[in-house]
Amino acid sequence: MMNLDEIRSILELVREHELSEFELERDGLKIRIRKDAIHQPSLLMSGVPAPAGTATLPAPAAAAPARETPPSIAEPAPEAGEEADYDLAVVSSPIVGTFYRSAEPASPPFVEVGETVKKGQVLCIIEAMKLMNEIESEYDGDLVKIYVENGQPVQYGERLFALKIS
Amino acid sequence: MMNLDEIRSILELVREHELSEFELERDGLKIRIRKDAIHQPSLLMSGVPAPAGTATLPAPAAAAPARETPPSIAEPAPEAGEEADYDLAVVSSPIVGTFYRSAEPASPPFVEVGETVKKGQVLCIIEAMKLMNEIESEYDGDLVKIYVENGQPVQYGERLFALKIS
Amino acid sequence: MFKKILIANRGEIAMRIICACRELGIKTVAVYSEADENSLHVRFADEDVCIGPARSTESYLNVPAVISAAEITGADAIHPGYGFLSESAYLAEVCEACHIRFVGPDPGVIRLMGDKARARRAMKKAGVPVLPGSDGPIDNDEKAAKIAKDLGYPVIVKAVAGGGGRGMRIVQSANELSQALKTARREAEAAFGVGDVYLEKYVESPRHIEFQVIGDHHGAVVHLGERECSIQRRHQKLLEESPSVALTDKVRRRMGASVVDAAKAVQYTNAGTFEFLLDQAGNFYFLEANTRLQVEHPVTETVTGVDIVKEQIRVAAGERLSFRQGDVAFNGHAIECRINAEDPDTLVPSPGVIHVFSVPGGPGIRVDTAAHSDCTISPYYDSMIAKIIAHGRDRQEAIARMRRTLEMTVIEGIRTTIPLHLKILADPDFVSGKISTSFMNRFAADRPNRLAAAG
Amino acid sequence: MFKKILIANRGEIAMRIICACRELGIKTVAVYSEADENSLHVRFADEDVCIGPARSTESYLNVPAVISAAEITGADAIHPGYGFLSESAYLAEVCEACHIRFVGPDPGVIRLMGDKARARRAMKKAGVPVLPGSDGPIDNDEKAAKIAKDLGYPVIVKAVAGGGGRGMRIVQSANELSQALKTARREAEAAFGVGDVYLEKYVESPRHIEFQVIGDHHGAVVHLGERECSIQRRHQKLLEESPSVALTDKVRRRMGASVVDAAKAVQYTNAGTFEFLLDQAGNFYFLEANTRLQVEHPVTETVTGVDIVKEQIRVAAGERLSFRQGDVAFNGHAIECRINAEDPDTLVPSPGVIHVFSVPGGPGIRVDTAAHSDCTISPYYDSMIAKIIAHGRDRQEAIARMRRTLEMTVIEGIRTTIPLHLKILADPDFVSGKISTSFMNRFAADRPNRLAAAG
Repeated sequence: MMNLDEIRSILELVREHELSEFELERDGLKIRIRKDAIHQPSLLMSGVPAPAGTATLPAPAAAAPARETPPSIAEPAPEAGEEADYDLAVVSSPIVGTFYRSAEPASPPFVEVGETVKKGQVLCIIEAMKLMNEIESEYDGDLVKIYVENGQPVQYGERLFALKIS
Repeated sequence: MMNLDEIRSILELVREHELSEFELERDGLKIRIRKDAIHQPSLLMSGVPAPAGTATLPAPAAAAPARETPPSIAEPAPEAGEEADYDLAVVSSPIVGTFYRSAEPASPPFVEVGETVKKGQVLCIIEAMKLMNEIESEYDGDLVKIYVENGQPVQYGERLFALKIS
Repeated sequence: MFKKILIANRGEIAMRIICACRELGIKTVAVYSEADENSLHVRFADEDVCIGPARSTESYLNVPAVISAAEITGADAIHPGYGFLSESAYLAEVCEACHIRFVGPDPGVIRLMGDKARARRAMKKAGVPVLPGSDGPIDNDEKAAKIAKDLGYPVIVKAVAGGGGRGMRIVQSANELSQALKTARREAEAAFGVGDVYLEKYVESPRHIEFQVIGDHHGAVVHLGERECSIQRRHQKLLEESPSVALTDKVRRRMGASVVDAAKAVQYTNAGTFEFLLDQAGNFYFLEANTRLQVEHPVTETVTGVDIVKEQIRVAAGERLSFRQGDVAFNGHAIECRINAEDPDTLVPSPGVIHVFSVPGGPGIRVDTAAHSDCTISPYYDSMIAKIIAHGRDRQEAIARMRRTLEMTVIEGIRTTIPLHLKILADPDFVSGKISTSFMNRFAADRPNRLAAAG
Repeated sequence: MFKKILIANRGEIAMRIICACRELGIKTVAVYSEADENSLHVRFADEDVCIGPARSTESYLNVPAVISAAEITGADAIHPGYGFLSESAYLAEVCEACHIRFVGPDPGVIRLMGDKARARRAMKKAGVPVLPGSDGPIDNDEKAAKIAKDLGYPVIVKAVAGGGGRGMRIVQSANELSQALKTARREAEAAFGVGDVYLEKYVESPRHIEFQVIGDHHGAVVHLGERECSIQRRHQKLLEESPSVALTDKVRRRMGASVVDAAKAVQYTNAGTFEFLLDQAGNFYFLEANTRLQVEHPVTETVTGVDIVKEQIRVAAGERLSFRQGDVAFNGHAIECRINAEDPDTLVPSPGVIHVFSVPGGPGIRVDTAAHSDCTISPYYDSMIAKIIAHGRDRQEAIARMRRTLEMTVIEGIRTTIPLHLKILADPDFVSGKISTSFMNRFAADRPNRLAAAG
């Protein structure tokens, strides 16, 4: 596994050599760095919402950094300001639909932040075409974050939960 | 398995060889490097003649390396395989027209390669709109090259003579 | 009128539908696979929903994902474009059940026309000439031999569920028949999951002529003239034009009226195309009907001035057609070239990054594309990256405009079919209008060892 | 027909002329300044000649260089485009002397129309209504005061050699007159080298309407209808359309016939434009004639289907016009937006490198440009980088198409006037056709402190 120091060294090299792209893949690891050092970041490539349109759904680039390896569990990039000295897993939505934290409006949520969940435990429901799809955890761990509000629409690959893997 | 030193060595090679892209894949490993150091040469930018058209005049990019500082005397870049340990000056055409090496068809040329010329001496005539324009040398020196054949059309800034400045 | 349309497609046709919606003041929802995250249709739709991974069976062909995307965004209609789910009676039915309007004909009509044998019978009943052939699937070789003999060789074996040349075999004589039936059934089974095949009279070097129709939900059906699509390679259209030089005004009116009658007979609504073979004696035979927008719709839009996509949306919303047959006038000549990301010689797809994309415009040139400089042509989908449509006062002017446009088009980073199009446009037979579906054979014949050499 | 045409211009209009020549099978010669070495017109011409440094007086305006370039390449005609030498009677004369055909009217006609006062007199004589005014330059203030009084204030002082708003002053009352004459003379002297000015009745909030004509060397002159160019800023046209909502068919026919008569009276050949003011009472007054191709010719091409540039070349070669007045039909509505490399608010030119250039096409959209991704917009020349022309069945459709095209156009690296165009297209008065040459004032008035704040 690559550690932060190694990443830092690679970033130094990228800067030093004025690279615009760097990609390294080896078993279980993939790193991809892209810099638009010279070119101004192009609107055509960056997926920035069009000035004329207004996205009611979160922009995919911003909302789903774990998009590269959906549909289920992926290693998230450590976020700025967050400690990342433990292994995190992100549960992403395998389908398009509406996210529900409980089986029925009146019922309590399947899970809450801080709870320990077991592999196979139902985390939420995604409703698609009137069907209720139960989304199960693929890991044992502690639930550290819920990204989506109850009743909110989710896209394919959108992240739902973060788990600290035990 | 690749370590940082190996990556560093590869990056050195990329720099040394002025590569814009480098990709290496072998079992379990993939590395990809991309540099946009300047712009990648694009046909739209490079002035390569259009495939459909045929230029009867020499392509300006190829024919006139001294184009940057016309209209008269410029220092040429040393050409591959040429010694350049003395000062060269290139006389370029200040106007569009037809190049003549002598005042009349029957007369001898104004100058020949190997001759020493004086500042103000007439080197050739450029005919434009039926007018004969005498082109004078701005330097004292030895004529080392005549780029254009007698009777050939010349563009603005096209190089005519090279002088070894005395 | 609709407030929000979900576009269940990608690429240039998704852009085309966004254009139509913007002109009508309708909001749009783009759906996309992970491979298309940076596509223009995602950028320019008002909303966007990722519906699955790159593989189209899990994204663009995924009916539950498309319907869910429509539901979570509150879209009140779905435009399927062409390809993908555009001729899915199932999607049309689910839309009905979910109270989402499907921009296309009713599911029953899609199903009818999707079954080649039933479509043939329906057209025959409506008085449209069809190719002589077996009136339905053929299940035994003896019966096949008798029918083939009655039709007279050559005959063609075709898959009932067919398209794109698969499950199709030309049979020159009786002793080839049994083998051909076997192969065609196997191909059809593999390609469409249904092995049924039928027999038809085979027409040598015919022209492919198709009529564009559009109908509303108030019983009006209008035709927008024909398109000639004889320039095909492996049953894929390369270049289309309108009008066809093979049709006189009189024949156009007669054929058009016959198509309109047939469309009315099956209660056709929305846009559709009726394809015909025109044999060398001038006889027309119905081939099949496509219950969707066609790739080549721009040539018809160009000569008629009718915006077919906007009209589709209007009639789907229940509006009456904005024009009558008498209002349709044909103005000049239009040619479309499909620019594919393919090696023009080996025909091998050429996906990759387009570094430079510059298509000159000028008079009479329309460009439909979702490509641009620094875009990526994905290997997952159709290789068509742009459609260039040239309009001229006459065919000669349209050809000249297409030629100079292709000559001045710069697409770098991938290979395209532009050199092949330039060969076609320079061909004396093409220029004089002497074309048929065998036209492209000459370019293959020029290189007899092409595949061998490449292999 | 010509074998080779030299194009004495650059940018989109050089590309436009290359398109026309390629369609006609004529070889082309591009001339270029050192600043334009990598331009598309150089790339796509068959030959190219560098004629001087970046400054246009030493290159594109350099008659000896242009003529020499034609001679060394053996070009048999010169197309001047618009701007630069396009209205140079001198170039036309030198061409005549050198037996090179000038694609434009005869030098005498260019000279006549270039002198505003003489042009006015010629038009008046031919029965075309002109604005009441002094019948020639005014040399003393007393005479001016008398004429102004007769005309009734407001009046306008104009440079005889004028254009582009220079040497022009509106005078609201008698006590301002003397000062206005002085200023206008000084401006005219500085701008054109000739200080002569004349007086005209000033029309408040008129429409700018112009008629396109084309004549051959066999006495035929045909008009191609009008263009409305009222959307101007500092006397520079921003957006043009055809037809004008202010003209009925009857008025169009009457005006067109009157323009054709006047053009015949001065033995006009090749393409030309007769500009008029239309006052609020519906009266037309001749303003001036432009003896060249106009920037905005595409809107006329779009609604008539006539390729004006090819027609120019044909008649210059001595051919007869390929159509008669009765053949000219007007089809739908066209709008052109000039996309300039300028800050849309401060109006300051914005040269530089365009990193991304992507103009979506789709139905009804024509793009004339020499720009592309990674091209450089030079500070030396005109700031117009592209013309987008939208065609629709009616004005509403043309506006909707222009809007969605501009909304989806991506030009990065420089600033453009697209946001300003979008404001115009969204303006209720513009949409309802209530426009005049004062229309753009509202956008300046919206920002009273704009320049102060920017300064």
